[in-house]
Amino acid sequence: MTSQEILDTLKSLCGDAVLDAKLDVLQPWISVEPLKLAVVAKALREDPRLDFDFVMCMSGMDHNNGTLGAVYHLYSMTQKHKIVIKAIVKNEDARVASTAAIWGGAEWHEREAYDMFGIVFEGHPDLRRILLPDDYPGHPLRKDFVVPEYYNGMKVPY
Amino acid sequence: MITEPRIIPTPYVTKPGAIRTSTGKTIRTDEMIINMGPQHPSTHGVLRLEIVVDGEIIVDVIPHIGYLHRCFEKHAEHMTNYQQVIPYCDRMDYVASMNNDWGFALAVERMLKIEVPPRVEYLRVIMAELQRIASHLVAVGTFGIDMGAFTPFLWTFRDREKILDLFEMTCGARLLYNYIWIGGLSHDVPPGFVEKAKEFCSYFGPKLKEFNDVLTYNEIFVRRTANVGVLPPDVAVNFACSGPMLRGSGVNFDLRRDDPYGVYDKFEWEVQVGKGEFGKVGDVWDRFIVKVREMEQSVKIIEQAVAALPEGNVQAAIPKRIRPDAGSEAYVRTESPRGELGFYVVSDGSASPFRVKARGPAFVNLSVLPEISRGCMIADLVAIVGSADIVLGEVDR
Amino acid sequence: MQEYLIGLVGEPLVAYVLMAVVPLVFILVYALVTLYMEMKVAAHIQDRVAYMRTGWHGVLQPFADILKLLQKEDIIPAQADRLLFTAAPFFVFVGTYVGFAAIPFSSGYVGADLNLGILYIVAVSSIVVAGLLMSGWASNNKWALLGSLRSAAQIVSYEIPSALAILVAVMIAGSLNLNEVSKFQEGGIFNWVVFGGPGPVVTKLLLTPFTLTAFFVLLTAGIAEANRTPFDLPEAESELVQGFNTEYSGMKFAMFYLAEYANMFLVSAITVCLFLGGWQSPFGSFMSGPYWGAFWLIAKGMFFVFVQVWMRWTLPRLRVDQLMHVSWKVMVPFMFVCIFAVGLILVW
Amino acid sequence: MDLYTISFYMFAVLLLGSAIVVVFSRNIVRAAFALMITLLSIAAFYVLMMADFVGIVQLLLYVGGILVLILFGVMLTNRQISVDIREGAIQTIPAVIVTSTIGGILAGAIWSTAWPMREAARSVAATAPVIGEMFLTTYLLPFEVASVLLLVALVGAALIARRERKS
Repeated sequence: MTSQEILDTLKSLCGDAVLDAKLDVLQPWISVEPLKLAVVAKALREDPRLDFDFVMCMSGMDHNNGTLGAVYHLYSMTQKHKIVIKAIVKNEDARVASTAAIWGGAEWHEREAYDMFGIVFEGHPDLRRILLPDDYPGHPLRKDFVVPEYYNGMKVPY
Repeated sequence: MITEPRIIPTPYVTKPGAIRTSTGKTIRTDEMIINMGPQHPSTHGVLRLEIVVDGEIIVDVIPHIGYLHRCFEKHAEHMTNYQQVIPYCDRMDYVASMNNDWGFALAVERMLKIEVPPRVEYLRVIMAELQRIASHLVAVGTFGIDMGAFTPFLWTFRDREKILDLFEMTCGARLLYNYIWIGGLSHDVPPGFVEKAKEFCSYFGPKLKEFNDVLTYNEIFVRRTANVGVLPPDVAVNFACSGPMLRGSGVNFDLRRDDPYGVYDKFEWEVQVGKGEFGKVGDVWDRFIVKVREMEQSVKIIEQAVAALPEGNVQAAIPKRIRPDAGSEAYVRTESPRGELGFYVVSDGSASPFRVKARGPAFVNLSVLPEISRGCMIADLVAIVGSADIVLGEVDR
Repeated sequence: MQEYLIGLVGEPLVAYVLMAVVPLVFILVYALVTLYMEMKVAAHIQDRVAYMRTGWHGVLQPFADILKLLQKEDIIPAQADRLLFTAAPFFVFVGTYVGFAAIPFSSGYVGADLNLGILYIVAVSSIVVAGLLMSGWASNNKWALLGSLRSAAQIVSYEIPSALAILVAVMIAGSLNLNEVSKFQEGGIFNWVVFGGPGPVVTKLLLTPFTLTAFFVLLTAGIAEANRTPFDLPEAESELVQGFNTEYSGMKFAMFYLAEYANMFLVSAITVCLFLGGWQSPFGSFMSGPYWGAFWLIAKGMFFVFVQVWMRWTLPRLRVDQLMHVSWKVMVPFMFVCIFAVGLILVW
Repeated sequence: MDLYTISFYMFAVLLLGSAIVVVFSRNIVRAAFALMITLLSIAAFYVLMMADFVGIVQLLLYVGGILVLILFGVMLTNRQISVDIREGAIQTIPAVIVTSTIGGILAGAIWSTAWPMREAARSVAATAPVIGEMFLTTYLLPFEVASVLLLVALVGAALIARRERKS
C-alpha cells in the first residue's frame, strides 16, 4: 500500500481522529488526535489491509514551540509498508492514549517517553520511569529542562 | 513544567499458590523476592532483575534498567556537528560499534540524500559483517558461561581477537572505532587488509565447527536450552523483537534483505531462522543457533565483498558543516547483530541535530523478558537473558 | 605403620597425632599440585598458556596463590552469624579430612584400619552437608542460602546411588574394609572389581557389565558429591554468584577450596579402592609392595582427579531438576538392578 | 591417663556442652547445629565402646539424615529464625515438681543398679557381619516389621505433604 492509500483507509476507519498528514516527505506521516491514539492504533493493527503489527520505533519529541510529540514508526510484517503516526500535545496537557495494550513493543518506549519528556500515556499498564531514578526531578529531554545544580546532595556539573 | 514523578507500585502478576505441579495441585510455599543484579555474573552488565520466586520457579521478573544511562540522546542534541555524534554511537552498543556508526551515518545520509562511493559501501559491509561475527562470538561465548561451560567462551574470544586485530590495523582502535563517518569512512583500509580478511575467513570456518562440537550439540547444553523460554512468533512481532531473537522464533525477517541498505543485495547469502530442531520453535537453543549460523553467513558475505571490493574514493563530497533542511527527519533502521537498530534524526536546519532517538534492539528485546520467563526456573532465566543477547550500553544508552 | 611409629617415638599419643598429620600433609601437597594441574589443563583446553612467570612454567604460582589467599582481609558480613560463619569452613574441611583416615594409601599405611571403612567415609561426609548448610545460612545472603540448600540436596541425593554402587563392590569383595577390598583384588588388572574381581572367568564375564555400570555410577555420583562440573550447581557462578562461598574471603575461602580439592581426591580414591584395585599394581606382582602401593593409589587417584578437571573445563552445567532426575530416576533404578543381578550371580 | 580416657572426657564435655546449648540457645539454627555436635559426640561414645557399626549408623542416620532434615525445615521456614524461641517461664512450680520427681527416679535407678564393670574392649572383631546375620535369622520378624512400619510412615508423610490445600 502506498502512504496515500494508508491515509485513505485510516480516514475511512476513524476519520475523526486524523488531524493532518504530510505524504510528500522522505517518511510520510499522519498526525492524529492524541487521546484517540489507542483507537487509531487498534484500527492500524487490526485492519487486514493495514496490519501494522510491528512498532519499529516510538519516540518522544519536544518541538520547542510549546508542544510535545509522540512519534510512532510503524511497519507491517505482512504488507511490508511503513507509516509514521504523530500525536502532538501541548506541554501543559501532555496526555496521549497508550498503545501498549495493542503493541507490546511500545510499552517500554512509552515509559521512556514519559521518563524523558513527561508525556503521560493514559491506560499504560506500568507507567514508571525507566532509565532515570524514580526520584529524578523533571524530564531532561525537554528543551526547557535546566540541569539541576544538585541531585541528592551531589553537585551535578562536576 | 516539571511534573512530580509518579511511583507506581510494582504489580505482581502471579499470586501465591498459582504455580501448580504437573498434576495440577498447588504447591504451598511462600514467595521470595531476589534481586539478580545490578552486579551479578549473568546479567551481562548492570541490569537488575527483580525476581519473585516460588522455590526455584520464577513467578515474575521485573527488569530495572538505567544503571548505565549516559544520556546519549541529550548529548547528541548538544553536539555542534552531526559528525560528533558518531563517537557516542560507538559507545552505545560497545561490542558492535561499527554497526552503530553505520546506522547513524546512514540516517544522516538519507536526510541529506547523499550517495556514498561504491568502495565505501563494500568496506562498510565488510566491517559490519566482521563486527557482526565479533559480536555474535561474544554473545555465544558468554552464553556458554551462563550454561557453565567456560572453555567455549575463551575460544570465541581467541577468534574475536583476530577480528579486533583487523580493526586495529584499519583504524587503530580495538573497541570503539569512529571509523564509519557520514558520507564515507575516516580513511581507507591499509594495504594487506584484504589478504588478512581472506585469511580470517578461511581460518574461522573450522573453528566454528569445533565450537559447535564442544558446545552447541552437547547433550547437556541442548537439554538446558531446548524448550526453555519459548518466544512464539506472534509475541515476538508484537513486542517488536528483532534480530536473532525474532528469527529464532521462526520469523523470516532480516533488514539486510527486507529493507535493503548498503550493498547487501549484491551478495549471495541466506537468512537463518530457528526451526525448533530440539524443541519448540523460538526456544533458547533456536536463538542461539541462529547466531551461530549467521556467523557462517557473515563469512560468506565477507568473502564475496572482499573479492569484489572496488577501487575508489572513501569519502563522498559533503559539506564541511552538515546542515540538513529544517524540519527534515528520517528514521533509518539497520540490522545490527542484536537486531533492528534505528536512528530517528530530526533537524531544525542548524548544524546540530534537533532530536536523535536511538532505538536499541537490545532495549526492545529485553522488554519481552517477563513474558517468556514466567514459570521457568532461575537457571532458565539465566539462559533466557543470555540468549536475548543484551548489551546494557545500548539498553540504557 | 602404627606399631612402627609407636616403637619409633615411644609415646602412643604422639604416634597417633603423627598418623593423623600424614593425610593433612598429603592434602596440602596434593592441593598445590592439583591447583597447578587444574590451571595448566584448563589453559591447554582453552588454547592459552596459564602461569608462565613464577618459576619454570609458573610452578611457583600455586604457592603465590595460597600466600595471597592467606594474606587477604578476612571479611565477615555485618549481618552474618559470626560464630557459624567462622565455623562452617572448618566443618566442611574436617568432614572431608576425616574421611582420609580410612583410605588405605598402601598395604603398609592406613590411617585407621576400620572394619567398616567405607561406611565410615560415607557417614562422615554428612558432616560436610551440615557445614555447607551452616555456611549458607550464616552468610545471611539469599544466593548463599540457595546455594547451600542446593548443595545439601545434591549431596544427600547423590549419596544414595553412590552408596548403592559401593554396595556392589562390597558384595563382591565381601568386606567393608577398604584395605581388605584392595587386598582382595590381587593379581593384576583383570582381577579388579571393575572386571568382576578375582574368580572364575564365567563369573567375571557375567559380573563385568554390572560392575562397570556401578563403577561409572560411583564416579559420576562422586563428582556430584564433590560439586564439580557438570554438577557444580551450588557454586554456579552464572546463577548463584558463588553459592555458599559468596561471602567468604581469605583464609576461610581457602578452606573451602582445600575441602573441594580434598573431596575430589577422596571420591577418586574411594572409586579406585573399590573398583580399580586400590594400591594393587595393574601388573600382578610386578611393581608392587608398600611403596609402589602408595604410588599406584595416588597415581590412579590423580588420574580421576584429572578426569574431573578435564570434565570441568569441557562440559556445561546441568539444571537443578535435571540433576535430581539423573540421580533419582536414572542412577538409583540402574543400581538396584545391578545389586540384584550381582547378588544373584554371587549366590549362584 | 591414656588416650582412651582423654577421648572419653573430651567427648563427654562436648556432649554436655552442646546439649546445654541446644536447650538454652536463643537461636533455633544454632540450636540445630549444637544438636549436630551432640549427635556426633554420641557417635563417638559408641565408637569408644567398640560398637563401631552402631556409631557409624548413628552418624549416617542422625547427622546425615535427620539433622539435615531439621536444618532444611528450620531454614526454609525462615520467619522463625530471627524469633527468640525461648518462652517466658510459665507454670514454674509444677514443672519443677515433675522434673525433679522424674530426675529423682532416674537418679535412684542409676544409683541402685549394680553396673557390671569390666575392662573396655580394646579391639574387636568385625561387628557388621554378626549384626547382619542376626537381622536375617534371629531378629528377622522385628526387623521386617520395623521396615514395614517405616515404609507406612514414609507413604503417610508423602500423602500428607502433597495434600491439596482447602481454599
